[in-house]
Amino acid sequence: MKKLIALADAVALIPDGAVLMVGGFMGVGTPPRLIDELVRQGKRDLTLICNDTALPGKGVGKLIGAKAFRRVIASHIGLNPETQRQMIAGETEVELVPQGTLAERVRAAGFGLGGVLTPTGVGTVVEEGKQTVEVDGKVFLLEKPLKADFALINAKRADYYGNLEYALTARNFNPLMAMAAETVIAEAEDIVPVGVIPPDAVATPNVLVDYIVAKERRHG
Amino acid sequence: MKKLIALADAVALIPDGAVLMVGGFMGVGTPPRLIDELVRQGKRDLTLICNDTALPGKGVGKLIGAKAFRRVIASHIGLNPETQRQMIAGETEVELVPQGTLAERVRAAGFGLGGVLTPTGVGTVVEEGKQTVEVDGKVFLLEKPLKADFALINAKRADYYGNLEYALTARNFNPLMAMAAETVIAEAEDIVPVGVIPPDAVATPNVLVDYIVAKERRHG
Amino acid sequence: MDEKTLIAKRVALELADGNLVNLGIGLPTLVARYIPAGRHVFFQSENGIIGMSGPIAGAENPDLTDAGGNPISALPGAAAFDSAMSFGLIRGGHLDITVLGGLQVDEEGRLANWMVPGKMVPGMGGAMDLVSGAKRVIVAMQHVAKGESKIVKRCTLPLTSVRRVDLVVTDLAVIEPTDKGLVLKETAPGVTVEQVLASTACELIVPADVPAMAL
Amino acid sequence: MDEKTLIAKRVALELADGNLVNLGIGLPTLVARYIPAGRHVFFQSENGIIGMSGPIAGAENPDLTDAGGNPISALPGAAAFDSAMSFGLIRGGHLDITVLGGLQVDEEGRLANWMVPGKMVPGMGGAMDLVSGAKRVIVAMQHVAKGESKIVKRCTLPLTSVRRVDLVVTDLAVIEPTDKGLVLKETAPGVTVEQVLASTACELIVPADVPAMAL
Repeated sequence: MKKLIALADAVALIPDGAVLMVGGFMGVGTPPRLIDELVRQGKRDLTLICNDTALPGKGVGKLIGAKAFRRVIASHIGLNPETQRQMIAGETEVELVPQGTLAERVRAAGFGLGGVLTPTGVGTVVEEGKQTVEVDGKVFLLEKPLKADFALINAKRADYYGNLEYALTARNFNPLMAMAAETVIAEAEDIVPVGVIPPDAVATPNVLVDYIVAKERRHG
Repeated sequence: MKKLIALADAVALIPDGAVLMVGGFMGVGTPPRLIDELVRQGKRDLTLICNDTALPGKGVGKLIGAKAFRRVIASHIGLNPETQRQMIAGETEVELVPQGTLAERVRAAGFGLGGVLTPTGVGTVVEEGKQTVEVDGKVFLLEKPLKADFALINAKRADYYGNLEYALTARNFNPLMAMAAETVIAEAEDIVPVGVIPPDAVATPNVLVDYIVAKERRHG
Repeated sequence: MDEKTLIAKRVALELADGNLVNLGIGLPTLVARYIPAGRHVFFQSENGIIGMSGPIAGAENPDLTDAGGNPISALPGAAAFDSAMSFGLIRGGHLDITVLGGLQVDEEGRLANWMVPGKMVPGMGGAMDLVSGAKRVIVAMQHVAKGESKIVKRCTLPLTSVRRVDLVVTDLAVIEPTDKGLVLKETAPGVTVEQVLASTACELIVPADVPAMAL
Repeated sequence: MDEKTLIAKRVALELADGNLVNLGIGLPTLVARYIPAGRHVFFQSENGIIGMSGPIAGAENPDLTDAGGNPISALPGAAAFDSAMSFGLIRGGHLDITVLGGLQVDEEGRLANWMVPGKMVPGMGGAMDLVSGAKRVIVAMQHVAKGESKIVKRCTLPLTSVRRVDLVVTDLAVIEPTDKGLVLKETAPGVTVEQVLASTACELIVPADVPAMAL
């Protein structure tokens, strides 16, 4: 198991045009070094699946500013005027998804379910073009699973196997996305020996994680 | 918030004929005192929703032995010959559900979803009488949500608000069931002051728990 | 007392002991300041916590924020969880009350609060799930904006949900949507029934006795 | 070497470094004993853990058990989770290999292993999810039981899944179900192709070269 990878090498795995899930909620719980390196390597035509587009200069907002995305799937873009500008100018395609539906669609992909039957959005513009399913007289939208080529995950702690532990509201979409992508790259504040994270604190088991971004060497 | 309740009073809330979810897997993670008290109070005609019926004399196996159930919904009854005998004799109605489907059906009820779209069981006897839904050319069974009148939950630790923490494989169905019942009664190995369980270790937030069974007074 | 304080104080009276409550951004967040003494209310932030409280200066934690990304603190007994669980609590009917701002509420009690076509489109965030799933939905908003009533015969803006909201609290009145229509339950201090009717763009059912808000 | 050991040893060779593996009860549990040196395999127990290992005498923990309720231990790096997550790992295609016992496998590679109508009905437990969801399904079973071949033209017992299994390892042979039919890949030491064919109740595709199992 050779999961530790240098930051630049990890990001080099991601080709232009890839579909990315990025954990985080208004930038909180978004892997900061992976984002900066994506900007540095000048990735283009990516699809972003993320709760929101944060603020300009924060979290995935940096990638919005760098015009890295062809398409964005998110529940909220209201605090990033640049996303709205790109959407209105037709530079970036934006699909808005109710937040609870977004979470379940990502989960459905990761958990091998055919879709999500939710009451959210029934009778609203969100219903347009979607199949509805009646269960015991009640109507639900069938929302399809969302998967990605890569998930970029932010953890509080990782061990060398790749077990991940999250902290407080930085958890958000991270454990769901770590189930729903072909390749999972995790960045952690701290990397600890195997066995340090108690089994009950592991929210993402190591078998889901393909790469852990190595810490930078500190000089001086 | 007066959540602490005496064992006998907690069980007295449960009428004959009620639908019960009971956490646990082969008796591990099943609340022992609640089970013993249900037997002592001689409950009848209950419906059980549980992963399995454990072994005779263990976990919900004690209630099987006491003939407390009119109906059992479980994934496995193979290690309790008495359940099988009651089923074959027509004394107890048994619905067998694939284990992953059972987990998702309970979760769907607790999470406000209309059902579960699963590939499990397609083309087998499990499909009989069920709606199928095609999503992007693939067929899934629509499995309906499962809810209960009461959930009997076993936790490692509870605080006085009702926050619950679980341990290792005693977790299993407990956090799912705590979402899916009208009334949630929890039994914990230890009851600790509010604030002792760290926020990230709380798997069942207090707002889901209606009653915590008080500890017995020790004499001598 | 300014209009926002009035609305927040009136909404706060609806929060019962032990309730799980989610407050939307803007005006609804003010509600937390006016919880009646002796009531213990649990506030959820949909980014993944129950038991949030205001930030503690000097003890901000980058991993502990509200849905706007601003620092908060966690009270003893707080619980943190992922986004699926957060919305399971909301959609599954475990959230006792959501308080949300509104752009329009119509005669059927339906809320529009997430977009104005042709203008900036922020996205619905959690609003659609909150309105579809909470046990009680309370709309907290100004009664009139830019000379136009926000209580209308039929929403012209896109709906947030087809679910009927449970209570509308404005700077002029408390209105309860029912299957018979919108019922005027209370007026703001110093506001007459006639003033409310004149500021409302659809019919209101007016009971014989309409008390003033008891704040 | 007895038949069960033979089967377990051969199956063990299929487990690659880093794999997540779920072993069914009975014969499949023996596989864990024969993992080739240098391969680190992660074992899942569907009651909610990855990283299980055998029990440590005197250190049994009532909250740490396998799917049969028997004591186990947790290796460093283990992870515990609830039943929805456990089956999310299985159904979502994150489980590299499941090894299951079998009652019948048919020409289309379909497995029946959960009930015998008219006899005791144990329930399917996790078997249907495991066969539907695992990346690779390996069936480990005796080739013949009570004089009847367990490899048949069409399963007469209720199917566990319509999904074609990936490999069948018996005391006589290794068989790979393909879209053309069942291919005989290997024979057990000392067993001839003819003996395998005579013990099989349906056609097998026999390549020119059928090596003996390299154990």
